[in-house]
Amino acid sequence: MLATWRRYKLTRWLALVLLIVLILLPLPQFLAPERKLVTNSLLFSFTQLFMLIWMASNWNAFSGFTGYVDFGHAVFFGLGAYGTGVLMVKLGVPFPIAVLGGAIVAAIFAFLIGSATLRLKGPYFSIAMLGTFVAMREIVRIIKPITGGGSGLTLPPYLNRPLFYYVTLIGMAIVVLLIWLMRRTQFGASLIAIREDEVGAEMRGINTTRHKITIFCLACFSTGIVGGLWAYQNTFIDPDIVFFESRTIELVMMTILGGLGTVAGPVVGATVLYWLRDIIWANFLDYHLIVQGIMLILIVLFVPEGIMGIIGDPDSTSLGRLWKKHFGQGEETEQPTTTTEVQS
Amino acid sequence: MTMDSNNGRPLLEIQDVYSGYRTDFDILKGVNIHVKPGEIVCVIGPNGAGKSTVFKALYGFITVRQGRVLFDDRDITNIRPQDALKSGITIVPQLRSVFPQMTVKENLEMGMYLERDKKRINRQIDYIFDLFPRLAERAKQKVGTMSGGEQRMLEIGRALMWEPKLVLMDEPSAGLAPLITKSIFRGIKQLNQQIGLTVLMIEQNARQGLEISDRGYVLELGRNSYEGTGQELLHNSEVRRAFLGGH
Amino acid sequence: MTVALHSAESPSPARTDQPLLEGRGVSKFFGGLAALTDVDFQVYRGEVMGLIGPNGSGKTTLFDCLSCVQRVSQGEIHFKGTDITKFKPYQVAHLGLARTFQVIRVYRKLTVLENMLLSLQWGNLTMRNKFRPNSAETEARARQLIDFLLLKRVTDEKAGNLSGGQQRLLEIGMALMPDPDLLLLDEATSGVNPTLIEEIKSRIRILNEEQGKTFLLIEHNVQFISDLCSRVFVLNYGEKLAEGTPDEIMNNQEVIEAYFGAEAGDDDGF
Amino acid sequence: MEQLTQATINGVMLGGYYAVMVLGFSIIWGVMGVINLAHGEFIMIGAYLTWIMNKQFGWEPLTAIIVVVPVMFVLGYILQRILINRIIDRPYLISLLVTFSLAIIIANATKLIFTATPRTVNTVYSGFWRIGETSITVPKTRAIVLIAALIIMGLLWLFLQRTRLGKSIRAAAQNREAARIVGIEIAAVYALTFAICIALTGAAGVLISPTTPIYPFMGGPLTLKAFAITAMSGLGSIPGALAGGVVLGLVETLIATFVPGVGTNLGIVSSFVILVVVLVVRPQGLFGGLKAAEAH
Amino acid sequence: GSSDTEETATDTDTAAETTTDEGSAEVADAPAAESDDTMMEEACTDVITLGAAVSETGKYAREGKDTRQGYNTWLNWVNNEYGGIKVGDNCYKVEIVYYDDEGDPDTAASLVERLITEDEVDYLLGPYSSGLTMSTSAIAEKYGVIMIEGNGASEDIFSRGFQNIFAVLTPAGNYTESALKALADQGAKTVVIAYEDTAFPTSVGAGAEKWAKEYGMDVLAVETYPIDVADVTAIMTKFRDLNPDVFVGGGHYNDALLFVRASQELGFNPGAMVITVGPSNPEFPTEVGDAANYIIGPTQWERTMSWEDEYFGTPEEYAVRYEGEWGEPPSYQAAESTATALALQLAIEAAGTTDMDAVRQALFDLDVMTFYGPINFDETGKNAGKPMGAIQIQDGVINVVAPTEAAVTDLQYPMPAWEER
Ligand SMILES: Nc1ncnc2c1ncn2[C@@H]1O[C@H](COP(=O)(O)OP(=O)(O)OP(=O)(O)O)[C@@H](O)[C@H]1O
Ligand SMILES: Nc1ncnc2c1ncn2[C@@H]1O[C@H](COP(=O)(O)OP(=O)(O)OP(=O)(O)O)[C@@H](O)[C@H]1O
Ligand SMILES: [Mg+2]
Ligand SMILES: [Mg+2]
Repeated sequence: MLATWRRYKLTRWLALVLLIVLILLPLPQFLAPERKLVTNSLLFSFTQLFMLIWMASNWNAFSGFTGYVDFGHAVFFGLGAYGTGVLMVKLGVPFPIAVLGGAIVAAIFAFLIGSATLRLKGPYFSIAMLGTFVAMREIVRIIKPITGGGSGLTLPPYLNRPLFYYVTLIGMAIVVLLIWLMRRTQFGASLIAIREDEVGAEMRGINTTRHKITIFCLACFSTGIVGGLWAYQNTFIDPDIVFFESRTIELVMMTILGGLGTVAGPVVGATVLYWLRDIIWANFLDYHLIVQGIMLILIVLFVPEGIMGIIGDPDSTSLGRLWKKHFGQGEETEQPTTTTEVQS
Repeated sequence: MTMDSNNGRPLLEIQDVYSGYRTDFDILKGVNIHVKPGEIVCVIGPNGAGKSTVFKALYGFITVRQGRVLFDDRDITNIRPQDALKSGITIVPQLRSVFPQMTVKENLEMGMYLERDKKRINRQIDYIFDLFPRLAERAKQKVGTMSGGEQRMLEIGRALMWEPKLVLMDEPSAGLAPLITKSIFRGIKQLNQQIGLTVLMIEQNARQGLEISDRGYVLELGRNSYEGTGQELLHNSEVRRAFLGGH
Repeated sequence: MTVALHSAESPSPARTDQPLLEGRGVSKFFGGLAALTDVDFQVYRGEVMGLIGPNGSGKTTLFDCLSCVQRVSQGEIHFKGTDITKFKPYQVAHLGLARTFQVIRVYRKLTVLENMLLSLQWGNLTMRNKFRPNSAETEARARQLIDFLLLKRVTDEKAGNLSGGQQRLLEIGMALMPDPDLLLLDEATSGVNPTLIEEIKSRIRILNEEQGKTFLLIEHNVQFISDLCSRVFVLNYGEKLAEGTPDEIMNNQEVIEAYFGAEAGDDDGF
Repeated sequence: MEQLTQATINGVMLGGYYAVMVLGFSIIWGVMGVINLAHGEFIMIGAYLTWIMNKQFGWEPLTAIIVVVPVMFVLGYILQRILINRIIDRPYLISLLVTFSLAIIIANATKLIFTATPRTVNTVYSGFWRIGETSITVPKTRAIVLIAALIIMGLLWLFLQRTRLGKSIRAAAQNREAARIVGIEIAAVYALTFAICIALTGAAGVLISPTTPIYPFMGGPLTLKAFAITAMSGLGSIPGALAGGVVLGLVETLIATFVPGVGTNLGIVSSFVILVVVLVVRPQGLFGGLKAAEAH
Repeated sequence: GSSDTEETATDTDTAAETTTDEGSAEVADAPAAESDDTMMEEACTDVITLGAAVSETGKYAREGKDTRQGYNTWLNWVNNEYGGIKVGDNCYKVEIVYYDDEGDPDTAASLVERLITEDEVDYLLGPYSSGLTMSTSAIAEKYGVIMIEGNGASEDIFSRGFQNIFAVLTPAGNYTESALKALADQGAKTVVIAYEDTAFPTSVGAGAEKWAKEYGMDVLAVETYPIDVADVTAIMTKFRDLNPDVFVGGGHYNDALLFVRASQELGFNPGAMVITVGPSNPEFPTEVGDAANYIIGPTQWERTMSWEDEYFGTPEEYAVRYEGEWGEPPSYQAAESTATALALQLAIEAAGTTDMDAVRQALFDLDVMTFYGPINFDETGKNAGKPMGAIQIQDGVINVVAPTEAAVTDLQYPMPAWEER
């Protein structure tokens, strides 16, 4: 018990230090832009990573906690992007307000679609969301006058890398922190209860519908913000680049790799997968997708509880057990024992 | 009560079995149980003692890590479920195990899945319907819509379809109304006397279970701690106090 | 089978004439099958009532209707004077009704302690408190209940890894956790070790007598019913067969035939 | 009127194809609880095998079925043993991810072998029959596909209802534990089910080959369709698959035909809107299935 | 930074592309080792560095390879044969820094940014595909660095008011011009159009509508369909009932196959089928067989065309050179990439300085003939000078049939009905 606690405390300190380093990182940009200690493209890479972590955390906060696997989460990214884009291009709304508007569009849509689809169980919810995603892509294509149809929308180019860096870093940090706090509350715990046994949870007094819709809308709002930010920094959106199936899959993979339903899971998973993919890409070229596929299968099969799972409970994964068998000594995990305290 | 329990070699012998769900942790730590042909043997014990785990290890759902299981003088340690069935053991598990979308009749037919002789299957179904008239009434009902007790009857009936040499019953009376419980216990006894059916059962309804049993075991913390005839256990003050909620 | 009737003598405290829970003409149909037909019954504050009946007589279905898990086909249900016929299950829970399930429903991937913590009564929680971590008192209460149910050694074990009986005990703990006014226990003792059943019995008695909690029990354990209940309600084929003190019920010929079975060997059934 | 008739004919033929293409997916899901996102890739393999037979050896596409079915059966059997077997008892998310990765692997390996260039097969029965003096035509390839699809479905139905293996497949779908208890060798049943379904899926690839380009990434949209139709019509239900396929085919075709300009886009939207609506209104699907009520 | 692959191609580096990983970033900055055969040239001491993020992997891997080989064809020529870019009295050797954009807009954007800020390239060469050009051109614009490209045809790239993006290829809107003109000349009166609803085909479709009207034809119907469409029967059924003279289809190679199959299955017999992507691909007639005959397709460039310049000669001469160098015939993507770099070179030489603004002005002023066709950028950066070619498959052979100045045979019109072939 104590060891566990110490380990978590250490992780917390590490996280804080890392955050401070990340916040200070772009400073050279301002102090001495000509000294290329920190380049725009480095900042840009980080920005992308932060967005991934941010979105994976959103996805995890909903799907990882409630067990409703949203296979169309990219639809909210897309709505955020298009909401922002349309507000800026067609109505000339300034960016900060447009981003909020886009996120609100995403949240409202989440409320509407969630009210209907959140009654579905298991894979059916996933399919319904996937269907929603595909349908939305075509709808955006069809309503040309607003969205520009298949040709997309061109946003005013504003490519301030350090700014996007800070915005995404802080946004991501806030979201992760909020989720961390939430997990410790009754609200967060009841999301888990919904995942484990929804009917039971309902009968034990949890208003499951309200909880599901609340967290769904919050997560989608948050993803909508990311969509808006992405649209602005990419300067161009069209249905196929913002409503991109792989975007959802990517989030799912990252979360699983890190640890589904854990707060740190998406952060760790996104970071690891982001770098891992680059390494695979660089080393396997033509085969990289095949290698990546094989790697993902291995991860899912042998580390289903993710990296956090291994850290937290080595017994839960075959890899963890292997690790423990060969290298483990330290912590004695408390074993269940049968109860026979018959008489005092 | 113990008329034919002393003759012959044991039909089933569990020798010093170790087993569990995780690789590095044993739930069963040396269980020894034997059942002679034609006996009814009842295992009692506190919740979580490992009673059901014994059955799972016997029937090949989890692996035996140490020790042996002998049946009919053959070593059946870590046998596969279908082979256990073929050698004449059937099981009524603690948790529900019916095919909810199939009818009562189809469920019974599945009990004879390994049998190809249609006539024999039908004969056995008639026999089970005689045993449980309630099932005959509901022959065409989807099992998923039946009450808990009705499903329990069906499970027992299905286990008997196969005309096994040994039935493992994990709390057969759980959730059954007294009338049915009585008739099931009486029925078990009857089958035992008529066709020499051998039964190894787990019961929390320990009094009634031990009443009809020839012998009984008490299982605690993954080991058996007491052993004796049903009556002995029923009257052992230690056992009464600890496991029978005795007065 | 006639047993000394404990609770017949023990006074039922605070029994009032306003029923705590009342069903009027409750019927439930599944397609053509009538699981419940026109059942009228009342549970009064402060009593322990038994609900018995043969398998498939509609007991669990009645529980489902009372806790609004299933919508009644006809009839009305009132709880604490409120018409809850159209309520959602969680609303009923907020009103102070807790139940257990015949088919075990615990959060299999959460630990025993977490299971308990999650079962807190939600009606008493403000929105603000929902977003706050659990208080120390809550946890203390949870641990106390876990101790009582002899689950201490598996406090941090995942509920799905418990034995059948342990899961049942956990169910009871989860129902007790929110401190409800009315508890519906559906075969809470099936598969539980007899010694522990005695403990549960005395606990129920304490809760009832000292804290005025009301109980409605589905049981096939006759001893349990007759020891605890002040009144017993008998269902058969979805209809009320009898109602009365345990003594009356156990001597009721109809009930004996339909439920207990005659002492002397009659040969139907098996 | 003629346009309506023509659209209906086209829709029904499309639907017949959808139905046969969805079956393997639907049964695997129903029996093993595995949602096979590599489904479209197996269709693609079937189509490529057909293309090889057609281009290299000059076979008529449909005759390739005698090669494709056994090859795919073996492939399915092996895959089940080494991969799918490990994910059967896992949460469905796991099966989604594993099969999705499998899809990526298959598609990219195909691309390495055959390049991304789309291929087509050539038949002697391209062209159409004209109905009387009208402008209504019945495309020969599609009509033959429809007939073959119906035959395959009929055989499969008989198999599931009449044979022991069929019965054990249904039993395994309902309760694995119980199936093991009554002596069903669950691993063997799963392996055979998977192999049969993959063979069936390969056959769907043969059927589709004359009407569509064959390329490494053709699988994704097909899987999506299969996903949608299965969810709409109920797991493992053959009549359901037929009805669901035809409904979807008709809706897509009718909307595409009668809405000018964006009809084809709208057809796609509407099929997913219908999917969502059907799911929300009737989550068990329109026709029940292996896990829901089974018609006899 | 990310570990994108990187390479430097210089005169010494003509072999198949060497790929190294992150550690090799210095290679880009270090001057390439001079090899002996360059000694006869008077050594140019100055260097102009060009940067390009081009797909090496990902969905555009194939086209990306053609693009690189096209750029490198020019690079080898300019360094080894031409003797460096002549600016006034000076001569400059050229280096190109390549990155792999993986076909991903985010990656492409990041790499272009790196090319500008870290590698400090002088000018940028475009990536492959309209989408990637779209996102990367914004970055070039932000930094005021010229990006000249040959592989992003979508009109939207040029409607953003950017001053730094130039494209040598005929923009999408003009794809069907030559074909429609030729058909109008043959007496075609009515047109139906179907296109995939994504950026590039949309531009093609809008252009087709415009040119059809321009040449006096009636547009009877316009239909769109989504990406990855699997069935176009409904569209073709509608068109069949309209009985048009010309069918125009815009989309991907797959769609071309679908159009041909569907019209064959349904008995849809227009006088001509113009399909944007597909017919000009040599694999198309092989795959489709006889049904491919009479199909018309636009083409940016064919080796049989009759343009000519003083640098690479005729298209045929260019193709021979390319084959010698890379062991495979040039695709039009390769040719337009070579032309892209050539146009930049000519503008620099015309400007007489490497100053960005002067070169930009020179590009706007450029009006030259090349092996790829005329190049003349309008005020948006599009090449307004070059007409699109059109080919027709005749007995399984791809022949250029329009425009007249580039044609090798006559257009066959109308095509016979399917039943009669
Ligand atoms: N969803 C359903 N569909 C159809 N019939 C049902 C359904 N649920 C219950 N039934 C039927 O209603 C009757 C009453 O069932 P219920 O579960 O209430 O019985 P019970 O009294 O709780 O029995 P037990 O003591 O065995 O648990 C049974 O005959 C059962 O078959
Ligand atoms: N699937 C499982 N995984 C891990 N541990 C398990 C599992 N099933 C049971 N256990 C553990 O094994 C021990 C014995 O369980 P078992 O089910 O054999 O008890 P039992 O004696 O049958 O109890 P009961 O009378 O309550 O049914 C328990 O402590 C339980 O926690
Ligand atoms: Mg047990
Ligand atoms: Mg019940």
